[in-house]
Amino acid sequence: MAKNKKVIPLKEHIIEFVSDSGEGAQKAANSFAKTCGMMGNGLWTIEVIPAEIQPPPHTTSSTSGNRIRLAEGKVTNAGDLAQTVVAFNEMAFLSRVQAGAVADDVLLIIDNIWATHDDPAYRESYKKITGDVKSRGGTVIEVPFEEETAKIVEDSKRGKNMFVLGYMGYLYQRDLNILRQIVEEMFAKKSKTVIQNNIALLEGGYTYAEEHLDFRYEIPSVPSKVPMVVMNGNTAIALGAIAAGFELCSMYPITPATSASHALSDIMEGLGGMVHQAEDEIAAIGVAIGSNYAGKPALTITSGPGMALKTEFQGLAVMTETPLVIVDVQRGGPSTGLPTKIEQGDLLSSLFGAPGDAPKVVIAPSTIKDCFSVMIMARKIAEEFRMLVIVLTDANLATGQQIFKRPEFSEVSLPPPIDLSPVPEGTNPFDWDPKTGLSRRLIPGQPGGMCVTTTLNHNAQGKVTHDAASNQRGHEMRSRKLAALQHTLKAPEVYGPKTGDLLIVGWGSTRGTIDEAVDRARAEGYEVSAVNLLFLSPLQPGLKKIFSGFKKVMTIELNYSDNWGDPLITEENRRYSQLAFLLRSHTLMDVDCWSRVPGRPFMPMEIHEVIVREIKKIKGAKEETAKLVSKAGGLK
Amino acid sequence: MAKNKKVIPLKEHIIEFVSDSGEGAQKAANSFAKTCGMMGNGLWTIEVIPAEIQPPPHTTSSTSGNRIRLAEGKVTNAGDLAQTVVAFNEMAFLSRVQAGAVADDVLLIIDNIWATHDDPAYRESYKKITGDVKSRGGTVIEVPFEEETAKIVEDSKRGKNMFVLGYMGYLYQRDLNILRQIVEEMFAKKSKTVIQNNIALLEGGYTYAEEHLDFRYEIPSVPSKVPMVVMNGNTAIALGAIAAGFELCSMYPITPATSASHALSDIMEGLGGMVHQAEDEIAAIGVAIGSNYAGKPALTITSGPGMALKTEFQGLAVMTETPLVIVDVQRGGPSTGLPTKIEQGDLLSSLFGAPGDAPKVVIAPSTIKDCFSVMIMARKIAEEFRMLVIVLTDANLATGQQIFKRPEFSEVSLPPPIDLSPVPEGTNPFDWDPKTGLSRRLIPGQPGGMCVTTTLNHNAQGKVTHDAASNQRGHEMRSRKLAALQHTLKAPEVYGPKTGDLLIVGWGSTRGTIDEAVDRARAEGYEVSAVNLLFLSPLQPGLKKIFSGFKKVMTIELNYSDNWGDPLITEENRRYSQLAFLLRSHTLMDVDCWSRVPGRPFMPMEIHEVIVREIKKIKGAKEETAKLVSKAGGLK
Amino acid sequence: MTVLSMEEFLEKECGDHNYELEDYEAEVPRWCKGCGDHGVLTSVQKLLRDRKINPEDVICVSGIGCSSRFPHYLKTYGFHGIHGRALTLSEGVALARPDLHLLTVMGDGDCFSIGGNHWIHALRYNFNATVIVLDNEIYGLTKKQASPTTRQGVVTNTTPKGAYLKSLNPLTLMLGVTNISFLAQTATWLPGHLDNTLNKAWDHKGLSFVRILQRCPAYLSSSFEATGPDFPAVFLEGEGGIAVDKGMLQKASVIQHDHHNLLEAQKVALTETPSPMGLIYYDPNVPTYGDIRRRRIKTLDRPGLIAGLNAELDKYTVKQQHG
Amino acid sequence: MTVLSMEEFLEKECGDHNYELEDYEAEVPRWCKGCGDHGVLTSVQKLLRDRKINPEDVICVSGIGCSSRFPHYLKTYGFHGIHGRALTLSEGVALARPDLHLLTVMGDGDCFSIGGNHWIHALRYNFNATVIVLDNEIYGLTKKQASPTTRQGVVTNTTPKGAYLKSLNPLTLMLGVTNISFLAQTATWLPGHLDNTLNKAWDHKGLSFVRILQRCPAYLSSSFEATGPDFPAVFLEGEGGIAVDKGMLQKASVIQHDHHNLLEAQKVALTETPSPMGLIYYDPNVPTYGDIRRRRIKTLDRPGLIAGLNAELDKYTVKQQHG
Ligand SMILES: Cc1ncc(C[n+]2csc(CCOP(=O)(O)OP(=O)(O)O)c2C)c(N)n1
Ligand SMILES: Cc1ncc(C[n+]2csc(CCOP(=O)(O)OP(=O)(O)O)c2C)c(N)n1
Ligand code: SF4
Ligand code: SF4
Ligand SMILES: [Mg+2]
Ligand SMILES: [Mg+2]
Repeated sequence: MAKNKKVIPLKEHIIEFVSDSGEGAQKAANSFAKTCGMMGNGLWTIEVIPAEIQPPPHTTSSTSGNRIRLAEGKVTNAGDLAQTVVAFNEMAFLSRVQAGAVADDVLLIIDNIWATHDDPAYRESYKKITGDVKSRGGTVIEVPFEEETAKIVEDSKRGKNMFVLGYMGYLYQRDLNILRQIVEEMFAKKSKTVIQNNIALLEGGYTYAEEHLDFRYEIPSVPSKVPMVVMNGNTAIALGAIAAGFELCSMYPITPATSASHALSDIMEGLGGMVHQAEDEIAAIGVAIGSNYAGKPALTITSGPGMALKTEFQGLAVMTETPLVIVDVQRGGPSTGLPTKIEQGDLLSSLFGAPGDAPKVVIAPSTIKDCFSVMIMARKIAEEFRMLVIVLTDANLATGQQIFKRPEFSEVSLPPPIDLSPVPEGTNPFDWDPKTGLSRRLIPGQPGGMCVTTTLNHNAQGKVTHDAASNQRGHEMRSRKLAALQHTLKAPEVYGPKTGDLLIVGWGSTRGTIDEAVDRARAEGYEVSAVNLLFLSPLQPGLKKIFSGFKKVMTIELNYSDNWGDPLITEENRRYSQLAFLLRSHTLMDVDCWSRVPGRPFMPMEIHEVIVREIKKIKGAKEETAKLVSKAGGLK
Repeated sequence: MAKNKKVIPLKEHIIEFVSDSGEGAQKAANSFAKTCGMMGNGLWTIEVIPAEIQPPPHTTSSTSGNRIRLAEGKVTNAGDLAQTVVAFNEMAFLSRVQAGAVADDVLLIIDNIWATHDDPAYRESYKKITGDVKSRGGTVIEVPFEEETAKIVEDSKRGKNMFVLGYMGYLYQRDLNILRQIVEEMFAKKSKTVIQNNIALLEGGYTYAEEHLDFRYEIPSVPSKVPMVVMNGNTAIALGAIAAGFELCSMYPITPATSASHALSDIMEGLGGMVHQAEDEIAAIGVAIGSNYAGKPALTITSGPGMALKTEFQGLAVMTETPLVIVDVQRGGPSTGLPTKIEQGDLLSSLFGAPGDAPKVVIAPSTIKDCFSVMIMARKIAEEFRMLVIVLTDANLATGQQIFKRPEFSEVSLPPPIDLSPVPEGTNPFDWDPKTGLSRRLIPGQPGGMCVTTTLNHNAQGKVTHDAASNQRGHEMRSRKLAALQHTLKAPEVYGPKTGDLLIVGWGSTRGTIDEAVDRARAEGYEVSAVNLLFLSPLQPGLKKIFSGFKKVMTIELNYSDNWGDPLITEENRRYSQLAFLLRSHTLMDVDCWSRVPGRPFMPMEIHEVIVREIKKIKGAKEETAKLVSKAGGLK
Repeated sequence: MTVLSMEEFLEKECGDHNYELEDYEAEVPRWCKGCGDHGVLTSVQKLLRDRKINPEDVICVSGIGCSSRFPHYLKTYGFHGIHGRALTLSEGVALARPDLHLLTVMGDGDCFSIGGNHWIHALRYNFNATVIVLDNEIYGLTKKQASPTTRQGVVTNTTPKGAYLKSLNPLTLMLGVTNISFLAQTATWLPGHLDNTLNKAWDHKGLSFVRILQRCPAYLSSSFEATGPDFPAVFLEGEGGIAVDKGMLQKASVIQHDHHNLLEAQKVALTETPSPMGLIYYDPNVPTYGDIRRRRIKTLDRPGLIAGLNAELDKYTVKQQHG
Repeated sequence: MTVLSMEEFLEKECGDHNYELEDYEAEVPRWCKGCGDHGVLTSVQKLLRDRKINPEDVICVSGIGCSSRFPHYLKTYGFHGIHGRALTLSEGVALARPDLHLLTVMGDGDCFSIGGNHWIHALRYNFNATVIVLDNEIYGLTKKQASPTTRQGVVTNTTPKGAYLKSLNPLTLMLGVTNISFLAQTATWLPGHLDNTLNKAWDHKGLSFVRILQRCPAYLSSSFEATGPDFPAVFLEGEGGIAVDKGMLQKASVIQHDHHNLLEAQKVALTETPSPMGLIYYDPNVPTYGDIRRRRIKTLDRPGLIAGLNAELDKYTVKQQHG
């Protein structure tokens, strides 16, 4: 059969592996992805995880797995609808359909053990759901995964995933040697028998596919000449923190930030630092500030509810001008909200959370690669400007994996060693440069530098003052630093031409998706460009100029806004999405927004649809006007 | 001498009583003010308090006292420069000069004991400071307050203030009977001798003045026919809270909010409720929410750092739609900042403090009288809309005293009694009206209503849901309520004509000062009007329309903004004051701002100056344009 | 308030409601198979049924964690709050509604780590509530980080080379808090004892604190290694204490303990192996915060309140003298 | 780092600095006349002078309150933080800079009320610091509200009819916290004893907690009514404990106490009248958090760090197979 097999060439494909939580679809998918990476493909993976600890098995809420977007070239987001789904049961597949993640013409590869299961309910739902696929135009390939697994090992529940890996490896023409190597590495710490069994399963699946499939996919790959890495955003944050010279990560567990701390816990002690799990988020930030104050770079990592608890200490960092980096891995809010899911809901609370005037820097990396390098930049800004820097990532960056050029760094990424040299007595602890607000920190232990750092209003000597002039002065100096930083920034780059009908403005992890949608729309002739803002505070220069090149400017964000047309919503009460709100104030231009809170990344096709609709509206309005004008002309 | 005395008629006067902390100038001033109130004068008083517990005596940082602005008619703010200062020592007076609070032609009445004091430093500074007054054009009346007091009572330190009261009573033609009555009331709980001594001192001061002064002031008064009250804003908040039906005030001490809780502590148990001092601010809000959830109206009162700690629970209140009122008595920030002083720095943190999208109501009373009634409104909105309502007052309202019409209230101000009637089983805990987002709360104890209130995303049944549609729905419903409330609001009233050169927009306690400055400027022919916003979220309708009646719109706020002309500040990086920032986004109009953080209320003359300067700029620009136009015309 | 028919009234007020277990069952619990939380839920449901408590008269408040999902599975009123703050919400409920039964459920991280301040102060307030901590010695919901009660050396995701510190003994800490009135310990693998303990706690007026050692097979199957009879435990027996059913006696031995004696209690609490099970400390005479406060509050009808407030306003009223 | 001349070097490293008291004096303290805080400041300054400690080698961290103004008056490095959080900042300092001396100063509200969670966890971490609470049994800075240690019945601005609860005994609570290593009590009106206590605390490696009963004449002149000799106190004497100077003996009697015995300590701590003064509990063998953590940390130079990080990156590197 292997001989006259049809080979279907593809530029890219979106493949999902789904099972009940605990059945190992995720492991299979990750191995598959790693293989793709090693073969030189472009790659983006995202996790499909149940929102609960132990949802009932064989239900839609139990689905666990991975989506892999696999391509010939670079991939910047998780893409649209899944084209292939390999499912361990039909409910896992159904959950993906319900999430709107699956193409109508999907290829569903499914374990057919349920077709003949003892439980009539399972038989029924299996029949119904596979039937529905076909009637929507999809294809169903039934594979006796569990049965075949049982032929190879005793516990068919635990080994199934490796069989599936082999099967999919064959289908997508993955290199069997690489697959073997990865499986071996994965089980490296286990016994020989375990390794052998799993290799046997892998090969079993591969062979089974070879024997039963009459087609294979082919996705070419161009192995890169420079070293590449595959990792998720939280790992990139963790490694970036080390490259930046942080010696302490002080944290309290919270999803989806915790895995960054796990990554650091695994390696930091071996690299001269440590992770401190504090008793709560308030303590976590307090410890980090204490360490920074004393001269050792420390950061804290958290998510929404933790950010809320850190509010008071943020004010302290601002007032005392103690350098501090906070990473906020955004999740769905408000309150506990959707703890495992993505949202970009913390922009305004990062900017304005702390009472009083508390100027700070807010930056948002837009790719997993950026997560690494942004940490170096964040530490440097924090220390040079004696400021609080908030790094906003999100659940999508946190758990998504991308393949990218291995980051480079060197000693210049690291902070200078602690300076304990004596200072002339009377040196001021806040020796503000009146133009920039910058001043040099005194580090405890420096002879002659003894001074108090206080959260009360104070003068350059660090002494408490209550008079109007000194309070005004302190505020000015803290604010001025933001202006000074802003002067060092460049205008953001426009993705696409600098003029056109529509400009989409985004921030953070939506970048890849927006750019892809823009590409598609432009290919269809729509005049649309995009801009992604790395700096949210201060805003980069040149925005107004960029915006004025377009007939319409709108943000696309993964947070809430009232929609035009919603009941009661008018020009006067519409609540805009967070960046749009900011940009309206900043530019006084009528920046519109389209935003949603689906708890998952956007798909390029959704954004494409918005682009097309908006441009049609613009064109329509123009035609309307043109009509009116010609009418008016006709009347003359 | 009493016969041929000059009587100087006045419309109003600003009088300050200052002493070292602990010497009782404040008591004398308050009695003086009360007398004025009883005689039917308009009145505004503010406290002058040292920022520290025990500053060294006879220094500028030890000043304690009161400013009284006394007038024939209504007074809405603390006014400009003090015209009379009665000082127990010269340093107390100096501190007021340094604060920029004293007129050059001030009448200084001062204890001359320092002129001949043993300590040459005191003699020196007394001579210098009183000399300076004269050289600036002021008048100094030296009175041996302490010496005279010693003639009447043994402990001249403790009784001096009553002697001063008598003296000032004579000078301002206060009714001696009323003065006596007030002194008696003040010492009502003390022994007879104490009362007699103090009356003797009062009369001693009065007589001394009669014998030594060759002039008196006369400020007519028009006793009101309706009952009037004199109180400060924190007392008004406290009494308003009771009128609103709150049964629990759950708080943690913090300046300048605490005195409201003290007032409640004194009376609440006697009125069926209680004040609970929690272990921290987080607990304080948690207890209040627990009580509201269970059906008993509760509020929490705090200030900046406490607000910061309440951030996470604010998100909970929004997500669970539990009614809650928070009173934030704003003080100088960020962080500990200027804890005893005024600032309007918490507007944006109130609006945006909680991570995620957390729509809430923010209102700011602008007068002490409003502090009372706003509490009733706040509770009603909180319960009807199931929303978090933040009431923003400030240190100026908190400690300032005003005379105003005694508030009226009745049973309709109170909440309906707890409804524990059975509900049909299956009644939804979030039975959102899709148009308004409103729903009826179920109260624990209602048979058939058992349900879970959760901070996770949930559907109408209160069940946890993770899907995109339900998350979008929840957000919509919570946001929609704000739109529904906005539709019930009216446009704010414009103080002055609806068109002109300049419109000043303010919020909170600056209202009286701004209006007075506007009156003055208008009297001089400047076309300026003012608007004060009670609602900051949602914003009242009609703002854009109102603004478009003016050539320029600017806010005046007691918070920080970068100034035009400051180093490095450009159009692109200027940080606007908080309301201006909001209004720019809301209206897309070029709303400018003038704001400062002096830690004290503005004076009408300061705002007047800003108005005049701005209008001159506008006119200048016009003339410029006119010149250019005519020039251009000339060239043609 | 709706007027009830006489029949309904009798049923509600005087009738012996015979509730079934399922009357207290909401959705199917989503805890892992073998998770100790299941048994505690059942035990609470049995208690409510046996005592014929109206479901609407119970409020179950929790924080965030696996354990804090409790209210979702109990068909009473429930408040699933935020991490570490369950006791603050509970206190508000207790102050507002002494007519209702209050059950507070927390995890070890929830109560002993982030919630520590409210924990010690709640004990001191001694407000009326049954408070249980499901102590699995680990963070469950966030997937295996160290909690204060995680034993030294245990590998977790934040302590990959083993937890750094000796685990916190919450019992000795609580016994140091002024006003503690009820402290008991039991375990999820001692179902009979668990029932008896919860019943004793429910009867106490004041804050009855029950630490329940709870197995978390998902993340710390090793923690109470020898589940059941082999776990090193010792039952405390004392007059008016928690009954030890005969069947239990196979699981551990029994010692006599005077739960009214604080220093005795300290001594017992200090011993972690074997773990003391039963009533550790008990003082029914500590007044509750609610009682202390309510005793001082004047009861007023609405006109009374308005009159009272007017009297207060009188104090600030200036009677202007027309002269 | 500036290179020091040999002279400077010798002076700094080996020289016997003879500091004067004023070398540790910053601005004039702004506490009330008669406030107990003054004496504590002097005692600390004397300690630093007697031990010839370089002012730059001391960090004094505080929260917010009258007591927390301490760093402003001490000429060392100081961090005047936010209310209730001094111990968190201190812990960061302790982890970062074991080479410096760390003194943490808090008020009773600061530490026992809002700071309660950090308080218990700091004791458990046992990081290296001298921690003092200036316990005046009242909120001073905010002008007389009840603190947890305010005695029942005391009239304050939030308890105008008297504080509601029995006051919290911080000593018994602390003795319940696992890993407590040093607990002592003294009072501002026992200056000699105060000096001895601070010296003993300073010598301890780990968290030495000293509760100092402090008079607040402004708001609670009554609290330690019979200031001085009449205040009902009892000195604890034990081997290696805090010396009781002869002069002190007129002020109170002495009892023998074994400060190594936790249950003995509990018993002593429970007695509030007379107040135990001296070393209540002491265990020099509890490891400090810093030591535990640092022991596991690999020391690396910069190239070593970069190499190590590259090795980590290797794990994520896909060696693309050019096939
Ligand atoms: C403020 C805040 N911090 C952190 C979290 C994340 N979080 C959720 S549950 C949990 C701990 C769970 O452990 P535990 O309290 O022991 O309960 P268990 O799951 O073991 O029952 C944490 C840290 C959160 N939701 N909110
Ligand atoms: C978060 C926060 N809450 C409240 C306050 C107000 N506050 C300042 S000091 C203090 C308590 C002071 O009492 P204590 O800690 O006993 O110190 P003392 O003044 O008595 O020395 C309070 C409540 C604050 N500054 N910050
Ligand atoms: S993770 Fe542990 S505590 Fe949570 S449900 Fe599973 S077994 Fe129970
Ligand atoms: S108020 Fe009390 S604690 Fe504060 S400085 Fe004065 S005496 Fe000391
Ligand atoms: Mg747990
Ligand atoms: Mg105190």
